[in-house]
Amino acid sequence: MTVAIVGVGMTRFGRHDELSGLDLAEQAVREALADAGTAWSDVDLAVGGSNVSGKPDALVSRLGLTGLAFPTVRNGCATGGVALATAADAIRAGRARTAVVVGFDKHERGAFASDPASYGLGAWYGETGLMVTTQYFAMKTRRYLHEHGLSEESLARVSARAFRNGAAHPRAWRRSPLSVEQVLAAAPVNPPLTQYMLCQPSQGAVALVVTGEERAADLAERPVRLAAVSVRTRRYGSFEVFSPSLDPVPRRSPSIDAADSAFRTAGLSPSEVDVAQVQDTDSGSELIHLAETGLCAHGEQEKLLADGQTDAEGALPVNTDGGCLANGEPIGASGLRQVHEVVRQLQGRALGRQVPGAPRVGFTHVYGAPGTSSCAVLTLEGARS
Amino acid sequence: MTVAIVGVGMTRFGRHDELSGLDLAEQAVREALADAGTAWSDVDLAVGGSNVSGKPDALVSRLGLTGLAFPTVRNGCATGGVALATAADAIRAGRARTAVVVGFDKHERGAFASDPASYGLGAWYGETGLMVTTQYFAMKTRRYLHEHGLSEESLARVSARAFRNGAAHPRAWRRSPLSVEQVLAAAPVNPPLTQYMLCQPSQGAVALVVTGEERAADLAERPVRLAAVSVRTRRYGSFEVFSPSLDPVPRRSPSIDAADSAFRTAGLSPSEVDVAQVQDTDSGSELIHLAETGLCAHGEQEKLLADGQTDAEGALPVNTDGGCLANGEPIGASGLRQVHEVVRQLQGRALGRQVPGAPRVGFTHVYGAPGTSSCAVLTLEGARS
Amino acid sequence: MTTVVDPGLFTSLDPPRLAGSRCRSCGTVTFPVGGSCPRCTLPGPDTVALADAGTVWTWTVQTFPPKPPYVPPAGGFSPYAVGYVDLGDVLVEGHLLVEPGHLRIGLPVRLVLTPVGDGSRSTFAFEATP
Amino acid sequence: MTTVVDPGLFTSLDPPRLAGSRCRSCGTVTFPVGGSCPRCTLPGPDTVALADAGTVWTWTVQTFPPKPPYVPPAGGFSPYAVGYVDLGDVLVEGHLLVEPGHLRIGLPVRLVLTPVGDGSRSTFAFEATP
Ligand SMILES: [Zn+2]
Ligand SMILES: [Zn+2]
Repeated sequence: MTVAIVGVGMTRFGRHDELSGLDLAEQAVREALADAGTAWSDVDLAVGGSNVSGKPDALVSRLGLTGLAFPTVRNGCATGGVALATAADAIRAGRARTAVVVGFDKHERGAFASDPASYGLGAWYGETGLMVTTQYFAMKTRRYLHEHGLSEESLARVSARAFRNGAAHPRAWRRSPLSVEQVLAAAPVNPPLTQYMLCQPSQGAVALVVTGEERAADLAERPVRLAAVSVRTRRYGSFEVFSPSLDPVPRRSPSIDAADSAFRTAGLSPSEVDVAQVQDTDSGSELIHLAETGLCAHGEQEKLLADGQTDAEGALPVNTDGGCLANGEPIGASGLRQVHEVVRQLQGRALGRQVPGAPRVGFTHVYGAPGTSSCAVLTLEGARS
Repeated sequence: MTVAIVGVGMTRFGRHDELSGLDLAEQAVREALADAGTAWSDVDLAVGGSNVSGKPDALVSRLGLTGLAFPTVRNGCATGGVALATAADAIRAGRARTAVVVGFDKHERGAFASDPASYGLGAWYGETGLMVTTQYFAMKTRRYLHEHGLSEESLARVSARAFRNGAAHPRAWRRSPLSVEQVLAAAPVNPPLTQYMLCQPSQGAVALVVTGEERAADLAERPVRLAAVSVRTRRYGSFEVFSPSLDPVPRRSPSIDAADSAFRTAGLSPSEVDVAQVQDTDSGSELIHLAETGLCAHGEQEKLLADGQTDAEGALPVNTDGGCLANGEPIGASGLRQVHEVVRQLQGRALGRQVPGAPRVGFTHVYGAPGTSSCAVLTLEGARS
Repeated sequence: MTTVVDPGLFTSLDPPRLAGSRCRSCGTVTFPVGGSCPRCTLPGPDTVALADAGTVWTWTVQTFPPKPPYVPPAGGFSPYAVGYVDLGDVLVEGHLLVEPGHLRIGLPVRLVLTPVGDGSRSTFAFEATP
Repeated sequence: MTTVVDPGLFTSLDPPRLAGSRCRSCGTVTFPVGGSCPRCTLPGPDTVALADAGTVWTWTVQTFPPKPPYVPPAGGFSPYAVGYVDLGDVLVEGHLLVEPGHLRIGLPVRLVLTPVGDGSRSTFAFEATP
């Protein structure tokens, strides 16, 4: 059975000093239900994801004690994709007809702290200052630039486009555009990554209403088909965060496998994508993920960015809502924010920059530690394929 | 597509000072794979659950970086049931062929501590000493005994049978039988519940190998069919833990809904169950759950227990491996321990007391905070139905 | 002046009355005050003063010190009774200032304030109606 | 006598050599010593001394103090360089005792010990080969 997204809801991203994570989640779910023109009492499954902001199933106290099933998933940055896949499976398996997927988080300021033991590492790794996510992004980025002849200007162009898109998006956190020069001149947090090339922990919630296709036409004017959602963990050789050692020739990122699986399942190729959201926890990650998911060739990013092809009006619009760079990362919400943006783009009702020309094929990609990626292909009903 | 369990693995429950939660999980998965006669490389989905002992997907570093999807679920005491349902859905939806389900936890000594905010409660609730799980069990039990005319001896009989079964089970934590008199005379932790009527946090891991039915015959001599697995949250009026107030007539436990849904889906009635595992975080909970799941009538428990009908040789064998009372509760593992026991009972290879007469229909029930229950009906292939 | 653990729990302190929510649609009463009705989800319930007397609906005794965030009395932990009290419209959970030997389902009780933690703040409790 | 953050990281301390695992089946080398091969999952790899010199494979500078469990130096945090060093069979992550201006991919480096935290213990690091 084909599964479709028939309603979306999203809070503003950024800081919400007066609201709890559950407050944000409730707000997103209510908006998604209203968007689908349905009620919580009509929902028979909810899947929730939050890394640090409480138990998603506590939402039943606010939304209605209807007795529905409410599994919680927890897969770091890949939580949104895993939640969507879990709901889609339950619909396909006949265990649910109408599902809500909700992701939220309310992180405090500053970099994420990590516990070595929960990654199976010795205490020495944390004590000596190696257990820092942004170090990993920086080292992976530097090597990638070196191997594929990309410049630090490309990193800055990713950020500048993200902030440009964020400035146009009413729910984004960072609403001020920044020039390539400003990005390059900012504090070098973990060189080659400057302050504006790294996303910050933030706060927000996103919800989707998902149904089987036979109900979808009742609930949405233009339901968006979930043509595929794939989740993959790393294979040997992947260059992952918190790795005291690596294979001499790192390769085989889970993003490659998840994207390949999603495109195969959907029967579409990366070249058919009209709008893409790829994980941009940092500018280097976006560059890497564009190629790993097949949206461009390794090394091609330099020209794509310099030519503005990843802008909303370009040939390959990327992170049209500003991505993690402009929205920050509430871990449980980021993956679903991507889906929210793609659904609205395909329906022609983007809140920020609308991709022109009636886009029909969308793509989302998240990647999280330790080595999990989730990719989805979304199509407008009646899409070419 | 029907889903079957083709392999089971389980560590000893209790204290494992030298092993981490991930060590325990690895051990359980390896045993389950060996039991199914298959290899990790043949598994294309794993679903993990652990409340406090790290990220289940970190297991890929130990078992093999094969790239499989590895969602993590987290639903308190209902984690095992939710994990099993998630894996079964993925198989039915065609997203996986062979799945491993693994639950584990390594809790430290003493009662569980809870954070009011994560339950949407004010700080006052914790500060003033109302946020104690065992208080809830005791108050719910006292009211239930009062309403249905049950004695405190019945509570003690539940414990005595649990410890009797635990004594016979080589992987149980509590291996010494206790008399009804000893249970009643023990320290009154939260009266009417004494020390031996309450389970303790403990440590352990369980894993299952699950496949679609067409593969099942290749992997197991006697595959056990997952005839149904249902998850339900509370409806209004349920008497739940951490409730500052209740409806004047509490009713509608999620256990009632989850069991009803599971039996309907399986096309079987509670009277057809040959062996049942029901959540016994305390003796009172077992009494309540026996009736809520439909296995007996409210008030009938007194006679069932006095007559030994819930023993392995009785008409309604219950918690044949000693349940939570004799195994303690590693939250992520308990629900799957029940499935492990039922699978082995139906296959005629129980590690402890074997139910005589070739049992063919098994039932499992977990219940966790805040108000989630998961029930499963398991049948031996070729079962009457 | 009485300092309580959470002023939002009360409509008044002298005499103490608990603040609950009553749904404008289905009449469901809950404690403490909430933003919506748990039965029908209607937002914006009325805040009402709950009855200040009722009967014990169930009870237990907390014999061991809870883990934090519980704050034990300055003089150290001693066992205390808790229970749900039937106030007619709603059952409310709280401390019971009743000798364990006298505790029984159906016992008439009334609302009082009682010091908790280091003694500088009070919470609500129920004592046997004289 | 040198006290190191984790003796299990080394096969010897004077001169320092890192202890890795080499799979008996596929030859994959990993650091630190592990119970099984991450490539083929075979348990019981051999413990081997890794090469004590190599070249910088990638690098960055940690300009802000990490959150705990990081232990800053007694004198307070100052930025430090980290990177992966290509030791032939394996890339190993560690501190780079190289002036940031001299850091580059391909720079030859060798293994040394360097004090960390309050200075009472050492960890491994790489310095430019003279
Ligand atoms: Zn109402
Ligand atoms: Zn190997």
